[in-house]
Amino acid sequence: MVEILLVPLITAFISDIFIKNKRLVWFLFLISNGYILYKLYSLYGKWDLTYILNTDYQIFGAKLSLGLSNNPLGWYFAFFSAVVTLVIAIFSIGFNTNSKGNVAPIWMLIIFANLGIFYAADWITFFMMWELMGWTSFFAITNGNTKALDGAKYYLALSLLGGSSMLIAILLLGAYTKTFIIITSAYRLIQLFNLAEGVFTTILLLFIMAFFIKSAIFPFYMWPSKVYAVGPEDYIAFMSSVMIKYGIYPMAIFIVPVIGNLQLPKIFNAGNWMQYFIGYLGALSAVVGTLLAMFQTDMKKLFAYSSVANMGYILLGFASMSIVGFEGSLFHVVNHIVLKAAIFLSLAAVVYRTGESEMHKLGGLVYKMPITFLTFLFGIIAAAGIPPLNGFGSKWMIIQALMEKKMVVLVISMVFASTGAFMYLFRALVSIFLGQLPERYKDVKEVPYTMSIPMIIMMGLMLLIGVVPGVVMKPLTIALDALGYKVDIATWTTLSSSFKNATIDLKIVFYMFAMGIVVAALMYLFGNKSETIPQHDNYTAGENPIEWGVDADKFNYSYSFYQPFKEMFDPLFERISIDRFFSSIGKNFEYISPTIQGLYKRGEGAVLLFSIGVLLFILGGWIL
Amino acid sequence: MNSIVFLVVIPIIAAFLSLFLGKVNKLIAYIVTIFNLSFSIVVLVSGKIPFNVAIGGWRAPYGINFVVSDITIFFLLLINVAAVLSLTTIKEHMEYQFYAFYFILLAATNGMVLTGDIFNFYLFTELTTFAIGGLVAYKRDRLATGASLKYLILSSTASTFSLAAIGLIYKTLGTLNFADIASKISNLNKASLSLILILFISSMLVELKIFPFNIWVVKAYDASIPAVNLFLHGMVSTAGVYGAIRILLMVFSKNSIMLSQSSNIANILILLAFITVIISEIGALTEKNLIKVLAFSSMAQLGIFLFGISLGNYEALKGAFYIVISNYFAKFVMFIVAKNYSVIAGSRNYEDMKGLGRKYPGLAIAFTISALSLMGMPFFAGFWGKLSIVGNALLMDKIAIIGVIIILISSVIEGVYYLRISHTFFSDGNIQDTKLSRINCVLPIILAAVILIIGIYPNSIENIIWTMINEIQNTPEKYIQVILPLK
Amino acid sequence: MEDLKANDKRSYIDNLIDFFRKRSIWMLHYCTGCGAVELPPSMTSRWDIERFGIVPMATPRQADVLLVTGYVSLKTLKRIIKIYEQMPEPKWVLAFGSCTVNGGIYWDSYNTITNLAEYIPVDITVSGCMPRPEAVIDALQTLMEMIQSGEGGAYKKYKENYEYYKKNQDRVLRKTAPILGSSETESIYQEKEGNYET
Amino acid sequence: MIAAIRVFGYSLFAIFIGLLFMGIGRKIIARIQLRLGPPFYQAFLDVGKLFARKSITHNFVMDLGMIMSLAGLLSTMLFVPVAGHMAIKTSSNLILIIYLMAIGHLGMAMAAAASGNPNATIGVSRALTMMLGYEIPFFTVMLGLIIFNGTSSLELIAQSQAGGILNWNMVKFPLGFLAAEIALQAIMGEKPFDAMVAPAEIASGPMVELGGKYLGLAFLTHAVSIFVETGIMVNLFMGGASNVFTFVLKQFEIYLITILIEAVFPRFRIEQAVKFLWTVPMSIAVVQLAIILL
Repeated sequence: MVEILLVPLITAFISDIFIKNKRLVWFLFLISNGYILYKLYSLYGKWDLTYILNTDYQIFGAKLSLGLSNNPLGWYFAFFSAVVTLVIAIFSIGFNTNSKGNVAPIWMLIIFANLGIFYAADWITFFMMWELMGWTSFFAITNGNTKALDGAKYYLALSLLGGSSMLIAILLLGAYTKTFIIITSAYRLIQLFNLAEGVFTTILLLFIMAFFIKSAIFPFYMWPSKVYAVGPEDYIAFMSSVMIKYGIYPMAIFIVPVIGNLQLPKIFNAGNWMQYFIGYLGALSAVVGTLLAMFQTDMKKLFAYSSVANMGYILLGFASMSIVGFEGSLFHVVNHIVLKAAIFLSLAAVVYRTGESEMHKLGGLVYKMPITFLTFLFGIIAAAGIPPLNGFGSKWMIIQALMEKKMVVLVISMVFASTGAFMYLFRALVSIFLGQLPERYKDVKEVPYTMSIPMIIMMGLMLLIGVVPGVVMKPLTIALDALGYKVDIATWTTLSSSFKNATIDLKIVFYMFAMGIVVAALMYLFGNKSETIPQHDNYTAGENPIEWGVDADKFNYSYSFYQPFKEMFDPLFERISIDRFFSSIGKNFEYISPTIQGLYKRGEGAVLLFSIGVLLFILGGWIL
Repeated sequence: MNSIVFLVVIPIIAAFLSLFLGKVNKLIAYIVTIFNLSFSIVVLVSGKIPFNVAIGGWRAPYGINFVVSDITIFFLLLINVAAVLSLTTIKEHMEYQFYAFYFILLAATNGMVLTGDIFNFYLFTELTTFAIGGLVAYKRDRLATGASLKYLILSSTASTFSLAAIGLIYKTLGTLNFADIASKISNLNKASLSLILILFISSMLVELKIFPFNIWVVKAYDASIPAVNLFLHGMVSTAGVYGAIRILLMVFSKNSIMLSQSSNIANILILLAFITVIISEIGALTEKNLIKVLAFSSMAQLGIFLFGISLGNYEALKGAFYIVISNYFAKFVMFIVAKNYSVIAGSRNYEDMKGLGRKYPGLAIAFTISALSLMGMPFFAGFWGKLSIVGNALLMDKIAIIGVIIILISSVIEGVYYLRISHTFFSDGNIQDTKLSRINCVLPIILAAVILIIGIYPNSIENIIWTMINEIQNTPEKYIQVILPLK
Repeated sequence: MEDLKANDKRSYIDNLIDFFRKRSIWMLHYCTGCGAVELPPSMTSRWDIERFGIVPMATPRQADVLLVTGYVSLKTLKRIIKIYEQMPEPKWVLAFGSCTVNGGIYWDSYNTITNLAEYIPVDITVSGCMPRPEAVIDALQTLMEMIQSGEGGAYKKYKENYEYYKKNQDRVLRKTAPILGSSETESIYQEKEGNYET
Repeated sequence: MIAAIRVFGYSLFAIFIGLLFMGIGRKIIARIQLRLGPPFYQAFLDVGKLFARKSITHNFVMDLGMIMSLAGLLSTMLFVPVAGHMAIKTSSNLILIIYLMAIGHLGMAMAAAASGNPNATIGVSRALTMMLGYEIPFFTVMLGLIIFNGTSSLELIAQSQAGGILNWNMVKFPLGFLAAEIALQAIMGEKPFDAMVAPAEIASGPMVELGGKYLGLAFLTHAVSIFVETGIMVNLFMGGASNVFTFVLKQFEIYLITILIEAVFPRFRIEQAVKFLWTVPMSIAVVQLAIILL
């Protein structure tokens, strides 16, 4: 089992040495990912595998031992991450042929950290991998790009803050429960609730803060938009699909069981305050993420906020604390991994060909890049949660669970977010792919095969999971079963909730949709034949725009797409800005900094300060 | 093992001789330093530790004595290794003043570590001050002279306090020997103990770079040549750390009970520690001069060290040792990298060093590894220190917990500015071809590898640290009995 | 229009389609002149042309019949031609009043055309200056009859005699090249014009 | 095979009913405006004409989008129980229906935007904004009914109202019905919520470039959507029906209310519409939900 960790580590070192040879490095990257996937596949079912490394390092009076274990939920996360990572790896080979930097070695380190997180048996190992991921992704984002620094700095600061808060939480947990093993500590933490509620709450909140930062949940939702806008696109595909889930895994394996097992009074017969705390933060991220996504002009920023909203859905599922919601959330994790990777791969393809990520400067690319368009279309259909593709099942389960628990505000915000999702997703589709093709992109071609094949694979995956959710749900139910949750083993194509008569068969949905297509196509064929006319031949009240020196792409209505709607929210967003709050903290530190430097530069002040210091020191010594 | 005195005597003789030797000085410096280093290694290997050497046959507590215990030999090694490593960065010709001061510094720092007598300790501290004053001013420009003067004023004020404290000790306890003081300290009333401690500590904090006694640091680092930076970091700071451990934890601790329970001095120290940390990290945040950044950061690291030893917990103390070791190696790497890069870029501003990481990746990677170690990132030496200190501070009272939070926040700031620098190294830029000395390129990589090894495999150093802590824990048996065997 | 009469046998399907076309005339009233004022009364409750399935439409893509409601200046003509070309087949043109036949009171204006039929094929011309709603309805009903009998095929004429129309159009439209806009627009317009045939 | 025939039959039936309603609706509006109005079968004539017409497409996405739009609504329609009958017996989950309906909107929007006309895109932008406006109150009302009945199956909700008019949710939850009616006005895109079409302003919005069979397909889509939306309302509030005829009659009642409102109102601006939907029907729906919950 250790080899799945060793392989990426060794690959990272080897590719560091051969960094100049791009083809070799990316090939190694692909091989290594393939091996990891194969190895993970063979690990399925062997849930009692463990690996323990004893050290002499002493903490809290006991020798520290670091451990890895093949736990079913970790496997579930790791496996599906590995599948998508492999596809992205294939894409990267084509994508990176002309790029300047080379993220492969550092990316491999991140994959090492990734697997380490999912396989960690104890919190120290978990923390080590967690922090490793933090700084490695800083380097992967910046990748020598000076413009990327601001966003990456913001991410790094938040990431380190999260790491620090987690360190405190882990050490408090270790001090109070006398164990670092994740599973054991969860049980002991529940017992701690009755003994020391304050400590319990502190530990939980600190953990939650760390996880929320990594998964960009509400108060910390700003970093994806800053980071995704500047990072290398293929790595961003990985980051937005796989990496943002790291906060969700420990939530699922630790926070949810702990909160679920507490005996807390219920509010409104629905849930206890901790459920609501998580739920409302989830709802806020879903709603705020959705609203902000609508008003972006950069497509990568738009999908960054979309990721925030999706993390919100997952949290909402957790907040329901019911098995259906839990299952739905974990299902949504995989769905989001797949669909976000697909969307970002197609965006990467667009950027690869056009070098542009501002949506209003693009348009009409569908005529030049049909496969990319189709991938993107599949991606947004899935992201909007429309049935024949994969986003629907998990959203459906989460909504069912919330309705069943009568968490009405949460479920309404979920519906708000997923309807709003439709708005921003469609806006991206229109602005990037539809409408008039700008003159400067007349020569754009479809991406090469190395890049289009991964996209086709992603489309296949989305459709497969959408129609046969069993490919994800079967391992998930087995994983949950192994963790001690009682779940019904689902069939390959049905999803069920505990409501009355609430079993949907996605196979039938697919058939019905297919028949709908057939009927509609018949109607279409029934009509008189049609004629294709040039794209710019539009009804313009008789005016001929070309005559006035107006390019066709000026016809694209894509800048401030939802302006009237945005104006409704402007007062709110102008007054309240979490981003401003966090940035101002950093700004204030930078503002004080020169003052302090001045202190160390001048001489006369120094002596004065020194004497004052001594005086205070002496006085303090006597008085304290 | 009476020959241990050579560690101090030979450099002093060399200092005298250097006035006449001119160009041979460089060679002599190497010979003497390597002698010191190998002698320390021989002592370590001989297996006779701990032992006590009475100078001139006058037995303690009446005479001056040199003590070699586990802690001593450890710090002796650190200081002498630092001396050797620092010498390797000197390429150009140095005048005799430099070498004279260097030999005195070597003698003084070795003496500080070896001595078993508080007055002797004071003398060696003064000697260090004097040597550093000279070394910082070596460049003889306005900045260097100013920095040197600033340092001298602060240190001499501090030594006044120190002298007063020694006087008080002699007045109250009638002895100057460490071991003797340690065994008699319980006779002292609380007020006198507090006064003595305050006076003594305030003098030591200058060397330890703790706010507000660290006003000299940044200017001194900025004004001096790279080798002197390394002396300041590797020899003076290490000796200061040794002094703090010896005096706070072994001499002035009642019945081997740790500091925090014995007096409220500990609370002040914790307070000062975290003020130091936050102030120096914020100061470094927008600093563009790489050397100044490193100076600020070394203040912060020593702040964390002080925080660790003031907590009064052996595991936190262990963490403090890890911090010292991590900082020791990491700063070496960083100063050498900074030196090399500033030579190539022709400026100390790190923004002018764009692209150097792509041209000389080894150095930049070593720098990054050191930075990560200082940030306390896992898989690097600093992590184990941070883990211990934070973990045990959380078990303490409120002030320690506030301290933890502040230290963690400042480690975030540290991360931001260090990784920004690393990022700048790796970004695109125009570089002229410059030849670097090979040893300066290889050395940082080796040291970074050491950091990595400690970080991945803490067993390698854990036992050594525990031996030292054991000594502190059992001061009466392990230290006092060695020196005053009759009792 | 005699020659446009259907000479081949009309199948049931064609009859049915023509019935549909007849009973669902969607018009684009291009309000060029004073005749536009007569359309609101004919659509509202007094005359209510919707009872024949006739409704106004917003764009040429949806419309079957183009109403040119009065005199046509050169500038307007250009737009009318463009809109006419954008309408999918089958399409018909109704010209209102004498202005569209002989220029009416603008007969000697330097800036208006005198006979619309020179530029686009007109199916029916409504008499009057201006025509009352009754006349409009009458014209539309005539159009319906023409559709049912397969006569209303002036749009085919436009295709067949495109050179003729084009020549006439170019003759007058030269005067309307925009002064603003880029210097190359003229040539672009010339090049792309061919694309606007539908 | 039988399933396929049933699906085809259901589709034709829905289209037929929808077109019929459209024609009757036009007649009613005409009568309200003291006009004679077109015959009740006018919509069939229009569709027939449109399909016979030569049509214009800008690119393949338009074709794809129009087919997708009709297919989406047809497949949604198959999940709405018509007097307890369905083309293929499966659970008629409300959430599924809501999400499936979106595919129709997506297809329509895609076809409109692919034409490259800014008016179309503006119309789409408004339509999607409006969608966010009406989904929230409508879903809130549905949520109340789902929680009350303990099921999200449309069929079960319809069945639970069996046995007389007093059992209808319309009577039991009048506030909810009111809110849903207002939202339905927006769902159907009728006045005062027709800012997305606005013929005089943005030249009929999404439909600006559609002509011939594309417009015909859009007509069919609209017809099916009328069928689906009124069908959902009938099942939710009027207890479904025992036979198809009653069902259609009830559907017509719902459509009649919509048409009557449509006939007399001017148009909201888009942000006014959204604000209105989020305040008036939403607060009514929330009151209803609170009553159900407490």
